[in-house]
Amino acid sequence: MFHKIADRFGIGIAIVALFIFLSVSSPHFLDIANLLNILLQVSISTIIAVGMTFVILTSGIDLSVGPLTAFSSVIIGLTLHLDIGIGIPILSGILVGALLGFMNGILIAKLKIPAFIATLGMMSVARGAALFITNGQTIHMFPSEFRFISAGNLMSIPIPVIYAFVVVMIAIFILNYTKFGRHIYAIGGNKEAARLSGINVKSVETWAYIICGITCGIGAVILTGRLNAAQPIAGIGYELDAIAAVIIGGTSLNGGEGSIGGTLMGAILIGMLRNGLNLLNVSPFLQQIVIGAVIVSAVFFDQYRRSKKDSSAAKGLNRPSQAVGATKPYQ
Amino acid sequence: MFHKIADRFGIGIAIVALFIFLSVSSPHFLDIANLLNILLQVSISTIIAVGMTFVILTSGIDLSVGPLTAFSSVIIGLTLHLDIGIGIPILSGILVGALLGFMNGILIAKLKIPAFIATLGMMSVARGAALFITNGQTIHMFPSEFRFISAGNLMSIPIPVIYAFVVVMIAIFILNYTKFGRHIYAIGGNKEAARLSGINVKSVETWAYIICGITCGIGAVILTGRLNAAQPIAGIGYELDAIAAVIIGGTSLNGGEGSIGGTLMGAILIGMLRNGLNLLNVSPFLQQIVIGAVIVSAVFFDQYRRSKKDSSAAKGLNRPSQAVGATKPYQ
Amino acid sequence: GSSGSDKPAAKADKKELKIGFVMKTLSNPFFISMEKGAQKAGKELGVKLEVQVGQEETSIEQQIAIVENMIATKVDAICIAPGGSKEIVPVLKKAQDAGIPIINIDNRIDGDAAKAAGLKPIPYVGASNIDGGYLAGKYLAEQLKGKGKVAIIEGIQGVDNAEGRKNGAEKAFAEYKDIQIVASQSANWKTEEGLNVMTNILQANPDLNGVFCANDMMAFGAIQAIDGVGKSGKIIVTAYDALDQAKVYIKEGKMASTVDQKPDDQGYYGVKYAVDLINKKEVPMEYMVKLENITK
Amino acid sequence: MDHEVILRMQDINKAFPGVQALDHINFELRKGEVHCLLGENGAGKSTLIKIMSGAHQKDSGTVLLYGKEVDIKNAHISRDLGISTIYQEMSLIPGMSVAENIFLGEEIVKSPFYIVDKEKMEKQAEEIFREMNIDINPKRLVKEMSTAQQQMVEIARSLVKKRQIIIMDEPTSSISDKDTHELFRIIHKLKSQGVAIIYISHRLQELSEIVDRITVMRDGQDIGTVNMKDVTIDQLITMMVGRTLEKMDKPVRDHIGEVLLEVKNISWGNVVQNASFILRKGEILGFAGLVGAGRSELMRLLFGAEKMDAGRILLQGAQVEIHSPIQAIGHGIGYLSEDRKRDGLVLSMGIDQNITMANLPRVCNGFFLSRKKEQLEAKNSVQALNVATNSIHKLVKFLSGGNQQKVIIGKWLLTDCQILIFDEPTRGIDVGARAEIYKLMNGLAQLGKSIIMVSSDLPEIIRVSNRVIVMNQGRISGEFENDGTITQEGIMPLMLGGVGNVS
Ligand SMILES: Nc1ncnc2c1ncn2[C@@H]1O[C@H](COP(=O)(O)OP(=O)(O)OP(=O)(O)O)[C@@H](O)[C@H]1O
Ligand SMILES: Nc1ncnc2c1ncn2[C@@H]1O[C@H](COP(=O)(O)OP(=O)(O)OP(=O)(O)O)[C@@H](O)[C@H]1O
Ligand SMILES: [Mg+2]
Ligand SMILES: [Mg+2]
Repeated sequence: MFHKIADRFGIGIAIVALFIFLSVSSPHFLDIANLLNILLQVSISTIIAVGMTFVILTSGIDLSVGPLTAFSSVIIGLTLHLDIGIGIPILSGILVGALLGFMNGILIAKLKIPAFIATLGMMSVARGAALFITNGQTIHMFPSEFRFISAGNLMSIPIPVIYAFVVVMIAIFILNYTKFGRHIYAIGGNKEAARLSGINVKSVETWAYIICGITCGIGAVILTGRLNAAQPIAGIGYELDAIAAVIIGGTSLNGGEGSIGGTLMGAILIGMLRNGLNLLNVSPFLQQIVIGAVIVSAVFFDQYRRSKKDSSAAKGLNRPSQAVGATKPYQ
Repeated sequence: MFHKIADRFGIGIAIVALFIFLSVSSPHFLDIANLLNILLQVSISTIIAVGMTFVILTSGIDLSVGPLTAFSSVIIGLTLHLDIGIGIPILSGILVGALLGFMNGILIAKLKIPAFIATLGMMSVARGAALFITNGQTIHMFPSEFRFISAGNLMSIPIPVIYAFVVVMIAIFILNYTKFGRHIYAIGGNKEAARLSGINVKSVETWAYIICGITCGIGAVILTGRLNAAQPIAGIGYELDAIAAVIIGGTSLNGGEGSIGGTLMGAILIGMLRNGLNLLNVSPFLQQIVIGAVIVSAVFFDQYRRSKKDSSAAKGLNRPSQAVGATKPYQ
Repeated sequence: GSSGSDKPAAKADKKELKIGFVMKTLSNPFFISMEKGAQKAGKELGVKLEVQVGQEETSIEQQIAIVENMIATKVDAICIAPGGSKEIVPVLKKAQDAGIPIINIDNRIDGDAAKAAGLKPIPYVGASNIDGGYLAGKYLAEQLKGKGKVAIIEGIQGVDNAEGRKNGAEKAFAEYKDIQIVASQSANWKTEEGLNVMTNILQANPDLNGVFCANDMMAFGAIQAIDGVGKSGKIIVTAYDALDQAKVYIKEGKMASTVDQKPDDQGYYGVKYAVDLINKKEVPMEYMVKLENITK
Repeated sequence: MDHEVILRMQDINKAFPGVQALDHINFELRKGEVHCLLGENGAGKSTLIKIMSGAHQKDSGTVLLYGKEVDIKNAHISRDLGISTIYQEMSLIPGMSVAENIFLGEEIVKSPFYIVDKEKMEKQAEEIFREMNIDINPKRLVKEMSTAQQQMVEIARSLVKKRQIIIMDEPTSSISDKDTHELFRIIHKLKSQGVAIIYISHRLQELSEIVDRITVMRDGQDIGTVNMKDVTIDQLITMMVGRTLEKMDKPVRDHIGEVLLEVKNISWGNVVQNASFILRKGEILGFAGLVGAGRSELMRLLFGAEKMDAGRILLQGAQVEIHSPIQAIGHGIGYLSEDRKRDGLVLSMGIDQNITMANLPRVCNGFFLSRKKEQLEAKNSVQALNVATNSIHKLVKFLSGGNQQKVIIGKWLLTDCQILIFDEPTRGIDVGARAEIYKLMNGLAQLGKSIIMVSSDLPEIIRVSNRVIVMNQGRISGEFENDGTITQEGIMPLMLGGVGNVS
C-alpha cells in the first residue's frame, strides 16, 4: 500500500524519511497540535500550488501569484471595511483573482506573449496597483465572522486546512474526471495535436490562468483572515514556493505530465522542513542551506529511484502481447 | 541599417521609442553623463544576463545568480581584507562563481535534477553560506586600487561598462564562432540530436552553468567595487532581472534560439526604464506598474511585428519549423 | 512520540529557561546587533535563546508560523520584533492563551488591534521610527541652515518602519519653508539600489543639497553615488541605524549623521524583561531606549 | 564482391521497460554490400542499429569490428570507428543552418582560436549536394525547409566523411521518387568503393534495386538472412509477419453515393492555388503528387488548421464556414495528419486517452468523464484495429510507428466523422499494418464514410482509391476515375507538371 503511494508520488519516500527523522529528533514534532500547525502553515501555499499545477501542466508558468494574492487581499480588506457583510468581500477577492488570472490568460493564449514575460509584467503591475490603491498602507481589523470563516477552527481543525483539502479534492477531480482536465494535459503534452483534435487551446489555456488566479483569491481570503490584515506587500516569494512544490511533486515544467497529489506532497515537504528546522532551533543561516540541500536531495533520490525502477523492470522479458485490458490504476 | 538591427533584435524598436520618449520628457536624460549612468547601472545585470543566455540557450535556467554573486562578493571582500593584493581576491571571486556554477552543472547535467530545482536549491544554499561565513555582516572598505580596477573610470568611461562590453563581445564570439558555442545552440535545439551527433552534451551543459557562474563572479567584482562593500544579501532579484533581459531579447525559454545582442537590448531596456522613471520622479508605486506594462508591451509589439512579417512571407513557411526536434522519440 | 508525558516544567528554576526570540530577518545588521544584545542578556541570566527570523523583513507569515511552532515547543517566553504590528496579534493571542508571557520589542504592537483581540497588555521595549525620522530630518535641515533641496530614499514601501521614518523626516522638513523635497524614491533597503537610485536622482537634480536615507545600507550606496559625481561631503547625507560602517563614514565626513535606535539595548532589555515576567517580577509596560542621533 | 565481414554482432540483447526489443540477435555485415534489415513495426530494427551507432547500449552480447571486439559507448566512438548513421527520427537542429547541421559534432575549424570555418563548411556542403544532384542552399535554416529537404540534409550528413559503414534507417520514407533515385545512385557508388550499407525500409518494391542481402527480424529475434536474388517479395513478407497476407481487394465502387463535399477555388499564398474538387459519399479519393505539391496544405485548409485566403466549402450543397479544426470536426470532418508525432499524438498520454481525445463527450456522463466508458471504447478500438499492446494505458510514446498510426485512426473513428482525411497514412508503416489500414479504409467507405487519402506512394494510390486527383505546384493538374485502367505512367506526367483530363 505504502509502496504504491510512493510509486505514484515518488517524493513520498523523502517525506516519510523526513517525517521519521523529525519525529525522532524533536519531541514536539509528533504532537497533534504541531502536525495541524504544519498543515495550517502550508494551506495557502498548497492552494496556490494547485493553481500553479494547472498552469504548469499546460506548459506555462505564473510568476504573478504573490502580487495577485496581495491584490486580492487588499480588495477583500477594502470591501470588508465597507460594512456590507463578509460575503461580497470574499467573493470580490476571489473574483479579482480570477480577473487578473484572466488577463494573464489573454496575454499568453491570445496575444502569444511568453508566459514568463506576461506574468512577470503582471507581477510588477499587480504589486504596484496593490500599493497604489492602499497608498502602501496595510488595512487592519476585520469582523470576527470573517476571521472565523477564513482562519478559525472547526472542532480544533483549522479551517484553512479544510479549504486546502477541498481545493485539492476539486482539482484532482477536475484534472482526472472532466473533459477540461483532460484537455489541460493534452495541451501540455502536444499543443498542436490538441488543436488538431478540436480542442479550443486558447480557451483551455486561459482557464488555467483563471484557475490559478482563483486559487490566489482563495489564498488571499485565508491570508487576510490569518493576519487580520490586508497587506499590499504580502505574498513575496510565493511564486518560487508554488513552483517548487509543483516540480518537487514530479510535474514537468514542459507540461503534460504531473498530478495534484504530487504537488500536495511537494508543498508538505517544504512546510514540514521549515517547521522542523524551527522546532530544532537550527540557526537561520543554516536553515537556508539545509532547505536547499534537502529539496535537491529529495528530487535527486526521486529521479534515482525512478531510473532504477525502469532498468530493473526492463530485465523482465514481457514482450508486448496482443492482450488488452490489464487494468492499471489510471496514470 | 537600423531596419536590419531592428529586424534581428525586434525589441530595438521598443528601445528607440522609449529613448525618444525619455529624451523629450526629461531634460536630463540625454546628458552624456546620464547615458553613461544607464550603461553603468546595467553593466552588472548585462554581464550576468550574458551568462544566463548561455544557460537558457541550452534550455536550462539559473535561479541562483543572485546568491552566487553575493557569495563571490563576500569571498572577494574577505580575501581583500587579508591584504594579499587585489589579484588573488578578484581571481578567487571569479573562481568561486565558476565553482558554484560547476556544482549547478553537475546537479543538472549529470544527476539529471531539473534545472529549476537544482538552482533553486543552490539559491538557498549559497545565500545561507554567504550569510553564514560573514555572520550576516557586510564587509566594508577596500583598497582604492581595487575600487579603481573594479568600478573606476577610464577617460570618463566607467570601467564596469568596459567590462560589460568585453564580456558581451567575448560571448558573441564564443556563441557564433566556436564549436562550443554552436554546440550550446545544438543542445538547446534538440538535445537528443546533439547527443547522436557525438556532442558531449553533459560537458557542454555543465560549461554553460560554469560560464553563468563566472559572469556572476565578474558581476561580484564590479558590485563589490561599486558599493565599496561586500554584502551577503546582495543580488536579491537578480535572477528575474537576468531572465527577463534574456527573454525580452528574444531568446526562447525552450532553448536553441536567441542571441547575446538581444539580451543586451533587454538589459538596456530595463535599465533605461528604471533610470527614466527615477529622473521623472514617478511615484514608486506607479513605477512598478509602468515597468510591468512597458515590458509586456515591448514584447507584445515584438511578437506582433514578427507575426506580421511571417504572414506576409511565403505561406506555410513557418509550419514545419517544429518539425525537427519536436519529435522527442521515447521522451 | 510520547512527548506529552513530561508536564511542562512550570517555570521550575532548575530547568534551563527557553526564550523564543523572534526578529524580522538576520540579513540586516540592525537585527544582528539586536541579537547580540539579546545573547548578552541570555548569558548573564543563564537562559537559552531560540532565535528565529523570517526570510525577509516582510515575511510576516513566516513569523506567525514561527510563533505557532514556539507555542508547540512550549517555550517559556517569547520576545518578538513583529514584522507587522497588527498582523502578529492573532498568533500572540494564541501564545497568551497557552500561558506564554510575551515581550514586544522594536516594532510596537498596535494597541487597537491588541485590545480588539483581547490581548492582555504586553510590555514594550523599543523606539519610535517617526521620532527617529524626525530627528534625522531635523538635523539635515539644520545642517542646511533651513534652506535647500533634499531627497528621501525610502525603504520597502508599505512596511511600518519605512513609512514611519519617511513620515518623520517629512514632518521635520515641513517645518522649514525653504526646504524643498525634490525627490522621494524607494531603494528597498538595499545598497545597490541606493547607489543607482541616488545616481539617477543626482542626474535629475544636480543642485541637490542633502538626502535622508531611511537606513544606513541605502546610505552606503548613496555615498558611493555622491562620490561618483565628486560631491563627497558637499551633499549632506543623514541616515538611520548607526551601523559601525556609518560611524566610519561620519568620521570621514561622507555622512553627517545616523540615528541610533540601540538595537542591542532593545534585545538586551527584551530578554531581561522576559525573564522577569517568567519569574513574576514586575516590568515596565514601556521602556523606550533613548534615540541618539550620532554625528561627528 | 569479396565476402570479408566488417561487422559482426553476436547474441545481442536489449530490453526497454516492458519490452525485449532485441532477443539474442546475430547479424553480420560484409564489405561493399547493401544489407537490408526488414521487419514489422516494432521488430527492433532501429534498436539494433542504434546499438551500432552508440545511441543505445546493449544489455549483453558482443560487437566485433574487423574481428576485434569494440565497445560503442557513445555516438562519438561509433563515428570514430567509421560508422555514420541516418536516423529514422529526424535528428537535425531546427535553428541552425544546413551546413552547420551537416557538420554538427565534427565542425571544421581554423586558426586563430579554432573558430568554426563556416565558409569551408558551406563549400563542402555544396559539393555534397552537387554530388547528390539536389539543390539545397547550405546557408538556409533547417526549420525553414520541408520535411523532404530535411531528409536530404540527413542523408548528406552521412556522406561528409568517408566511412566504412553507413546506416540508413528509412531514408526514403518522406522523400520524392527523384530524390530516391539519386540516393540509390549514390548508394551504388558507395558500394563500389567498398562501403557497407545497412538499409532499413518498409518499401519492399524498392529493395530489389539496391539490396544484396536481407536480414529479417520479428519480435526482436532474427528470423534469418537471405540473398535478395533468392527470394520473392511475398516470401519476404511471409518471413516478416509469420503468415501469408491475404490479397488486397480491388476498390469497390458500388456503394458510392451522391456528392457530399464540394471545395471551390481554395487559395493560400502560392502554396495552394485555386483548388476545386468534389467528394462523394462512400468514396475513397486519392490525392497524388510530388512531395511539396501542396496536398497537405490543401487538406489543412479544408480542416481549418490554416486560414484560407480565398475559397468556399460546401457540405451537401450548403456553404459552411470552417476557420478552425473545432468547426471542421463539428461538420464531421476528421484529419489524420502526416506527421503523427508532431500533430497527431500526445506522446505523454496513454493509448486510451489519445483515442478519446477528439470526442470526449462520447465517454462522459453529463459533465463528468466516465473512466469505465473510456476504457470500454479504448478497448474496443484497440481490438478492432488490432493495436499491439499489453495495456490500453500504455503511453503511446512506447508504441512503434505502425501502432501509433492505428491509435490515431482509432481516435478519428471515435468521432463519427463523415469525412476522413488520411494524410500519408502508411508512411513508415510495415506491410502487414499497411494491409490492415487499407482494409479499414475500405470498410469505412462501405459504411458510407468518405475518405480522402493523400499519399506519395503511387502504387498505393492506385490500389486503394476510387478516384485520383493529381496536384502539382499548388494546383490540381488532373483527375482520374479508377476504373482499373489507370497506371503510374498515366499519372506521372501530371504530377510533374503536365495537363490532364480535368473532368
Ligand atoms: N527508448 C525506448 N523506450 C521504450 N521502448 C522502446 C524504446 N525504443 C524502442 N522501444 C520499443 O522497442 C521495440 C523495438 O522498437 P524499434 O524502434 O527498434 O522498432 P523498429 O523495428 O525500428 O520499428 P519501425 O519499423 O516502426 O521503426 C518496440 O516495441 C518499441 O516500442
Ligand atoms: N518550410 C517550408 N519552406 C519553404 N517551403 C515550404 C515549406 N513547407 C512547405 N513548403 C512548400 O509548401 C508547398 C506545399 O507543401 P505541402 O507540405 O502541402 O506538400 P505535400 O504535397 O503535402 O507534400 P508532402 O509530402 O511534403 O507533405 C510546397 O511548395 C513546399 O515546398
Ligand atoms: Mg525504426
Ligand atoms: Mg504532405
